[in-house]
Formats: sequence, C-alpha cells, structure tokens
Amino acid sequence: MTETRTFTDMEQIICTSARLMHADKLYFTAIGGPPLVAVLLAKTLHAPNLAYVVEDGTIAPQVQLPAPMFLIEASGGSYRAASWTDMNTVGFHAGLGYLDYGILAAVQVDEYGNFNSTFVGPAYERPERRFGGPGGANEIASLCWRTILMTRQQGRKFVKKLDFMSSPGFLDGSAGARERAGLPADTGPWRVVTEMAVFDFDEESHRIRLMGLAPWATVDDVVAEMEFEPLVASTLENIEVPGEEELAVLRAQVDPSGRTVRGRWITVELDGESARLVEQEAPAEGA
Amino acid sequence: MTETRTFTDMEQIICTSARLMHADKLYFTAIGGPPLVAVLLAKTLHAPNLAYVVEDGTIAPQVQLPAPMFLIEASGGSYRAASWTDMNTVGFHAGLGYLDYGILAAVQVDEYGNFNSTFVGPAYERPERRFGGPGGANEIASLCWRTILMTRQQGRKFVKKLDFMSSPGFLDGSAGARERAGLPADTGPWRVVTEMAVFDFDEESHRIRLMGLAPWATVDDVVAEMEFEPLVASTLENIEVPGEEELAVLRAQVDPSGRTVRGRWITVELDGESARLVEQEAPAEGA
Amino acid sequence: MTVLAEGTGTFLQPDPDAHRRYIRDNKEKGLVSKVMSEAEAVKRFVDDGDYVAYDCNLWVRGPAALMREIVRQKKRELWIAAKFTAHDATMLVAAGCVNRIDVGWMEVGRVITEAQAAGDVQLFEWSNGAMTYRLLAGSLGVPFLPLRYLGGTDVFKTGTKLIEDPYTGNPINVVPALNPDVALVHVNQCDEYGNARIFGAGLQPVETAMAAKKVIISTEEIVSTDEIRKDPQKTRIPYYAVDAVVHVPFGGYPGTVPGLYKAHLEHLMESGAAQMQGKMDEYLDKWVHSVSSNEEMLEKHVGQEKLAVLKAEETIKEGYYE
Amino acid sequence: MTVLAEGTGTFLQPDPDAHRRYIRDNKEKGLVSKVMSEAEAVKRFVDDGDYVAYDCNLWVRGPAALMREIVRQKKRELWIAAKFTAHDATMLVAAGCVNRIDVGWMEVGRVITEAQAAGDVQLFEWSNGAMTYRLLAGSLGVPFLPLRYLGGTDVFKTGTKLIEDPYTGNPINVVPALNPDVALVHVNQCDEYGNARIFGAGLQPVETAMAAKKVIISTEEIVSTDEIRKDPQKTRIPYYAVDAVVHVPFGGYPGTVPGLYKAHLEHLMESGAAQMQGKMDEYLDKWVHSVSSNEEMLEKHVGQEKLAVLKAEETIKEGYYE
Repeated sequence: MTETRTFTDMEQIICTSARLMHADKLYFTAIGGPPLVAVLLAKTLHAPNLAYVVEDGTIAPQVQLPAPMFLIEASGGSYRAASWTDMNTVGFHAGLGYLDYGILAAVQVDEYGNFNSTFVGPAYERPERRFGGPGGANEIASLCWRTILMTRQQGRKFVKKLDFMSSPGFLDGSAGARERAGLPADTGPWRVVTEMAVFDFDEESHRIRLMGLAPWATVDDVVAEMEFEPLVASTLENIEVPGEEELAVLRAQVDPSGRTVRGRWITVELDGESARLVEQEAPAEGA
Repeated sequence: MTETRTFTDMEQIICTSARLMHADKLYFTAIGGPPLVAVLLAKTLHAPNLAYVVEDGTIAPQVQLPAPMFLIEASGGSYRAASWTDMNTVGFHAGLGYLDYGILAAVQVDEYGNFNSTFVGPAYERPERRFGGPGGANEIASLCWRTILMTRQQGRKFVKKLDFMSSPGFLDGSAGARERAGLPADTGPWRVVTEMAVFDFDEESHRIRLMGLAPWATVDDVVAEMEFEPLVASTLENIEVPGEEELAVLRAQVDPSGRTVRGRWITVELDGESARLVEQEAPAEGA
Repeated sequence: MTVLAEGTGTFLQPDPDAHRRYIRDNKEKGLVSKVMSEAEAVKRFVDDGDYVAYDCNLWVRGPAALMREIVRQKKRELWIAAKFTAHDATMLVAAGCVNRIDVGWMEVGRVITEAQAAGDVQLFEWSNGAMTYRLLAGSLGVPFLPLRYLGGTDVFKTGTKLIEDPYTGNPINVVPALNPDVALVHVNQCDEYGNARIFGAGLQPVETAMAAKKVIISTEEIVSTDEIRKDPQKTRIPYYAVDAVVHVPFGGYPGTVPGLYKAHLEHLMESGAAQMQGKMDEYLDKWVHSVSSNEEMLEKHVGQEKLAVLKAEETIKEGYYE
Repeated sequence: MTVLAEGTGTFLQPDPDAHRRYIRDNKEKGLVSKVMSEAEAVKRFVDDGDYVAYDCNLWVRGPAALMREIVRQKKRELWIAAKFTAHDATMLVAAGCVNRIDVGWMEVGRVITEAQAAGDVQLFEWSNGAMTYRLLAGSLGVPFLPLRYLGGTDVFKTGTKLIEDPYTGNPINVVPALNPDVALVHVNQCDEYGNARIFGAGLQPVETAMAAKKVIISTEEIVSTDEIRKDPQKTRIPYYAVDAVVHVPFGGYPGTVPGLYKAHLEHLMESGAAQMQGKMDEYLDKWVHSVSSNEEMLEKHVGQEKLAVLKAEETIKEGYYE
C-alpha cells in the first residue's frame, strides 16, 4: 500500500508552517511570498477565521481565491479587510503585544535564530548577492511574541556567522540579551521550518534545536546542511509530507501562478507514517 | 456730530482681536468662547477665507451663521471642514510650525505673558475658585508661533504672581527661557487684548508693554487695573471702539445667544477719532 | 543625555512589558461576538481601583450610558483621565466613584472643589494635549514620548521630565505613556466583534482604545461584519482590541452624537442646577439609580417624543450619514 | 538616563526648530490654487541634493509620474528613503539622480549593486518600520522617538541609540526624526488647494507628507473643494501642507492604484529585463526622455486601448469607489 508523492521543498515548508497556525491567534506576515502563502493555506484548509495583519496596514482581509497571479499586495491582498490602516499602525499593534506570531522568510539564520535578509558576501560594499533589506522583518521579529522563520535546509543558510544581522533572534543567546538590546520581554524566535526539519530553541541556552524531522530525512541529513551543529531533541516529531488536499489547494487556489511554491522537486514513497526518498533535485543556484 | 455707542467689555475684546486676524495665516483656537467668536467675526467681516483649527481636530470649517445657540463644538462647529482629524493630529501640526497664531482666553496673566486657567486662591487644594485646567492652552501657547491672549482689564487678572502657571508666556523673561524649558524657538505671547488696551512684549526684556489704548481710556486707567506697572510704548495706537457693523454681525450672526459677548456695559460718546466715556458698569463678581 | 529637571507628582507608571503580557494573556484574537448589556460589560471589565480613560469632546459622542452604569454599580476608587470632559467627572465624583483625576480640562463646580477640599479626590494637573499625548504613547507601545510643551509651567511638575535630546543636545520634555486599565468609547457603528466606526472630528477615540487593557465600546448601531468589510477604511478600532460591544442607542445622551441627535439642553441645565443646589443625590437617583438601563432611563425620563425632537434638531447629516 | 550604545552611521540630522522656521516662512496658509504641471512642480520643488521621501507600497499607488519627471529633469545627488519600494530606486540610480539611499526594503538588482560597488551610491541600513517611524517622528515635530526594535542587530548601527528609559530605567532604542526636503505622494483625489484623499491600505502617505518641507501631490482626479467639505473625514492630508497639486491620471503607472487600474505587468517585465541586460539607458530613453509628460508617455507607449484594459482588469472597486 505505498504511494508516491512529489512536491517542492517550498511546498513542504509552506505546508509545515501552515499547520502551526490557529484561528485564535493573530499573525503578522510579510506582504507576499512563502509567509503569506502559508497563512492563506491555513485559512483555506483548517482555520477560515484566522486573522492576520500585513505590513501595509491591512488588517484581517479575506483574499479571494484563486489568488490573483501577481501583486497580492494590491487590491486583491486587502480585499474585504476588517480595517485598512498603514505601516506604522500595525507596527503599534505589534508593539502592544497584539500580534502573537510573526511569519518571515530568511536568507541566513544563525544558531540563535538571528537572521539576514540584506546581503551575502564578504563585504557590505561589495556584496556577492544583495537583497532588499530587512523590510519589516526587524520589527516583526522584535515585537511579535513568537517568530516562525521559513527557510530552505542548506548549509549556506544555516551559518555560524551571519554576513549581516538584519533581524534579531536571541542575539548572543545569553539570558536577557533581547531585553538589554531594548526589545520587549519574553519574545523571540519560536520555530524555524525547512523542507526537512522543524527547529525550536532551547529555553536555557537559546540555541536552535532540531525537534521535528521529515520521514524521508535523517538527523545527519539535516546537520549536513548546516554550518553548525544544532541541539537535537530527545524525541523528534514526525513532519508529515504535504497531503494531497494541501497540495491541491496550494497549487490551484493559493498560489496558482506557482511563483511562490516553486523550488526543487522532492519525490517520496509513502508507507503509512514512514516515507522513503525516491529522488530530489539539487538546490538551484541562489534559491 | 457726536454719536453714542454702547457695547460690552467682551465685545470690545473680541472686535479688537478679530481685527488682528488675516486670511493668509493659520489660527489655532480654543473650541468655544471669546477666541472662537473672534475668529468667526474676522471670517465674517474681513477675512472669509481665514482658516483655523480647533482642539477637537476640526480643520478649516465653515460654520453656518447665525451660529447655533449652544454647543458650537458639536456638528455645527465642524461643519464643512477641510478635514476632520483629532486632538493629537492638530497638535502635531502646531508642533511642526504650521499654526501661526494661537487665540486663547486667560484668567490671570503676569508681566511675562505667562497665564493661569486652573485656579485662583491661596492654595491648590483649597482654591477660592477652580477652573477647568489648561485645556489645550499649554500646547497652543507653546507651539504656535504667536499667542493672542484675551482677558478683561482688571487688577486681579494682571497679577504680579500667578496662583498657578497653566501655560507659558516668556517664563522668567530671560533670554532663551522658553528654549531652555524645551519649547520651540522664536515662539511666545504676541498680544494681550483687553477692553481698554492692547499689549505687546518688549523684545529684549520680554516684559509686557502697553501699545494700544481705547480712545475713552488713559494709561492711568489701564495701570490702575493691573497689579504691576507695564512698560508703555512711546506712541500708543488708537483702538477703535466696536463699529456698528461689527456689533451687528457679532450680535446677530456670530453669538446670537449672547452667551459669549455678555459682560459689563460701556457707553461712549464718539467724536471722530476721540471718544468720551459716558458710563460703565462695575465688573461682575467672578467675570 | 541627562535628566535636567523632573516633576515629582503622582502618575500611573508606564510598564510596556506588563501591558504586553496582559494583552497576550487576556485579549480575544478570534472572531467571536462580544455583544453584551451595559450592565454586564461594566461588571466584567471595570474593577474598583481601575484607571479609566474615556473619549468625549465635552458633550460630544461621550460614553454617557457607560458612565451611568459605573455609577449604578457603585464602582469605587477609580482614577480617571479628565481630558476635555464636561459633567462626567462631576457626576462620577458626586457618586463617590472617583478619587483621583488627571486633569486636562473638565467642568469644575462645587462637587469637585468640595471633594478636593475634603480630601476625597486628588487632582493631578496635565493638559488636554498632554493627556491625549500620553495615551498616544500608550497606544504606540512605548514607555514615553518626547513633546515640545509643558516645560517651564506648573503643569510640568506632575510627571514630565526635561531631558537632553540625544540627537540635538537641546532640552526636550518627555511624558510617561498612559495605559489605562479600561477605555470607554462611544461609537457610531460597530460589528459584533468590535470593529468600530466613528464619524466626525474626535478627541482621540482610537488612541484611548488602543492604549487600554480593557476596552468597552458602546455603539449607536450594530452593523454586520459584511458591511464593515465593504468599507475597511471606515474601521477606526479593530476588533481585537475590543472586549465588550454594548448596543446603546442614545448612548451619548444627554450629549450629542453629531449627525444623529442634539444634546438635551434642559438635562444639562438640570444637572448644572443640581450641582449648584447641592442636589446631586436626587439627580443621580432620578437618572441612574431609579432605572436599570439606558433604555429604561430614556423611556421613563425623556420619552420617545423628546428623543424624536433631539433627532430632528440635529439637521446636519453631511459628512456623517450622507 | 544615559546613552548605552549608539550607531555611528550617516543619517539626516533632525533639527525641529529649523524645520519649523521653514514651514513658517515658506508654506502657503491661505486657500490658493496650487495646480501645476509635473514639470513645473518638480522644477520648483525638487532641488539637487534634496532628501526625497515618497510613498508607495511596492507597485501600489506610487508617485511614478513624478519619479520620471525627476529623471527627465536630471536632478542630482538626491538622498532617498527607500521604504517598501520596488523599481523606483533602481530607476533613479540608473538615471544618476541618487547617491544616497536609506534602506527599508527595495528591489535590488545589478543597477544598485554595481553603483554601490563603484562608489556612486551609498546605502544606509534601516528597516521599513524604522523608516516609517522616523517619518512619524518628523510628522510629530519632535527630534526623535523611542521604539522597541532595531536593538542588537546590524541595522541598529546606522543611527539608532540605546538609552536608559527615564521612566522605567530599562534600555530602549530611539531613532532620529526624518524631515525630508521633499515628499512625493500620489493620491486618489485632491482639490486645487491640496486637500487630499487616499483610498486603501497605505504605507504612510500622511506621515510622509506631514514630515516634509516641500510636498508635491500627484492625483488621479481633481475634485472640487465643495466635494471635499462634504466628507471631511476622507481628507487625509490638509491643504496647508501641500505645495503643488499635479493632475496625473495613471500617475502610478506602471504600478496599480487599487480600485482604478491594475499594474502593467509587461512594463514591469520590460524594466526588469532592461536591468538584467544592462539596457537601462534604452528603457529611460523610451519611457522618460523621449516624451515630455506622463500624458505623452501613455499616449505614445501604452495607448488608450491598453489603459482601458488595465482599468477593466481592476475588478475590485469595493471600499475604494463604491
């Protein structure tokens, strides 16, 4: 009774993240890309009343699906919101503690959950690759109670030292480091989601800890794709591969243009709870 | 060719203040009372396009005249505004330097134009008479470029020492006193208008200076109604008594209920530019 | 940067982290109905000793029905933010509900001066702008904000500090954020979740609500969420800040709600006379204690006919309801 | 209170008093018409060396026509606030107009990286929120504001300071106010004096305009002042802040104005391809230098038929125009 399933690394990341979301919490998401797609997937599949705010001041919209092909941040992204405000206003709401979870994508993450979305390369003035900047990630990662980071499982993404710290995790990991830097108490990164793994953070050391694993991957597979050695939980949760309904909704409704979900293809053979990797594409350059 | 004219002290104060206003400046007025009435008189008589903002966030309204009997601060006071905002917003505009003149009423004024609208009496906890508090006067007198204060010419109003300094004039009068207290540079009281006199402030000493006189009053009359001796300008401007058109508009259009313009009656006999006092009521208790 | 001078008065200390924890642990983030009676809302969300901020502009769009309910339930030792408020402060003091008042501007007569002289109520001096600005700070989630007034005057002395601006080196004043325990805001329209619309110039309904721990909205009208979502720009307060939605037509009575009804002048004169004649107890008996709700009060003491007149007298609809 | 840590980067120094003097001496307080062409507005109100802030949300309601006019007039050494901006920053850098960029988020490709490597443009790192917050500070008339982020990260190092909160004693970050020389804001409707209406969620059109010395509004539509006064709550920017009103239908092209027209995807792809292929000069020749106005550009390079399609594709009117 085996079954073969094929999905992209990003589809796995999005599905895993969406499963972490619930209608009784408030989410602060970047204006597009994997974080917004994950939120929309959760709303469509299991939490229709889930509310989120977007950096442009849109509060609790009801985006029509199938989603518009492009420019989700235009009228389509604000459609039937509870309120249209602006960037500062939603920032205030995050500052007040209303926003439970921030959902963000990262280019590089370090072992304390600090992350980079500015540039990679040896020198600021001559970046190997330059990105847009922190955008709203710095404030979202500082002010929301918990942050969910979405990134691919690659050595160049889980680095010992960030080329640039755009946004805060637990900083140097010491107790009270965020508070000493002026950030609100009791906040910080909560999960890092990749196509193979889910990480949380050790309460004492604030070091990243592997706590969930895709059924087709091993701890060694994960650690091989990191520059540093993570902590590993004594029991690892099983991350289910994307279900057929999840993939159908994701591909047909939430990201019909395929712009966000695209990535390297992974094919697994499922047998109950276990799964065997059949094939996976190599990571694309710069993905 | 003499003519007899009768008006209240407050009508004189309002007419004199209104004549100081021009359509190319912006005014910040208290929400009702003599300051608002003076602005409306100026708009009706000589500056129809004069724009003002009110503490409740109303920007540049066009109040229908005759004015509603009561509650000018309700829909009537916001009618056909250019914008409806809120108290903080108009405060920001004042802070940015957009508001040229603040128009305010004062219970007590001292020789540096500091004023009181909180209480009079020997002790804060047991006031002889308690008023509403500074309201918006502190911010208006701090942030507008110039302040026009309206008050009656009475010894208990022009005091050596305020019972309470609700709002700033030139503080202790020393150079830079306002700046040292954190207030914006180059601001301060500009005119104090009474039924008998107009005062400005000496540029060096910041002391109040008599600069205009009603034709029926003398310098001694004015000084007799002050606890301290003001400076006196070398040439005194003549303050015209309220004109017939001014009074007609004021009484029939701007304050038809008579709630604001009421006061002690003054009757003068006019002969060209000069005027002779025929009769004046004694000040009312507590007015 | 140094503190150059500071007030030494009493004020509610800012504690943004404690406020955040309250919001995290107590606010309903889901879309659930919060519609309840004024009695239930005040019972559940106003506690003795609370700091209460309310939004009004003298007699304009104030939460008068909620105020009367506070009197009816005999709440005690409240601390109120008296910004631009008329007879509400007097009524709460007369009823023995309030023992501390932060003053911006309020109508003051013998009730408050006598209570002050007797030591039953303490006043702390600010200004309207300072109070609305402190609530702005509270609604931004920061512990203080700089501002360019208050300095040099006696109202500086309550809780303002003069510091050296870290950027320009010039002296500048800062005031502490205010995060009230409760906010009372009367609005024009609201859905069952608390998404609220406010029409007209206003003092600061939004900052008052957003700065507070507990938020009670009274509304002239409940509209559907579908209606709210059709015009998201009109929503000034988002549902997640709101704990109770109380449907109270004429909830601003005896004051006015622009576009809907005029203030009831005879009532205002009656309350003024009650104060001057030392008959506030009778006034409160009639308007608060002898009835169980705003609806009953209107029915018994105002009457449909008069209410229709107050509606008809409010001839200006432009900008509000058309 | 002490400064615990501070950034050492370059930023526009706040000077609220100088800003106030500019406003006092240069702003028109009377109700006078400010309608003029995009060419005149940019000629009069954008100077070489100015700090320019503009409001957009990626391709949403940006002042694209004004941007092209800046390129056309070859303005030089501008410093821009790149908050949530897409190809505008790239275009200005490609055209040689800009040599300093405060970064919140911008689309970055080879044009900007190459200019940076060549030393033609300097980037200063903030975040979207920090930039909008700095403009908020500028629009409040204060020299700085406290905020609870930036700390501990590399974006702290530009111009943030960590100070001891004078009230709680805890560390808190402060950022300098930003008062740009020029603000460019594209709006839905505006009267001849500059009273402006903006529909939809927005980045921060209001703070951007209010913080600036000179304000150029481009508008899809000019409405009468009578119309403005009928619905004062819709006015987001008051006339006295505005120096120029430029009537530019499709002024946000190739971006979208929600409720009116969709973004022109082919154009965006053309500009992306031009960058990748090193053909920005050709792109600028076609879309900017070969025409004298937005109107001529639309006529020559887009055509009425395509414009009609972009309008028709914007099917969502709800909340904007109905």
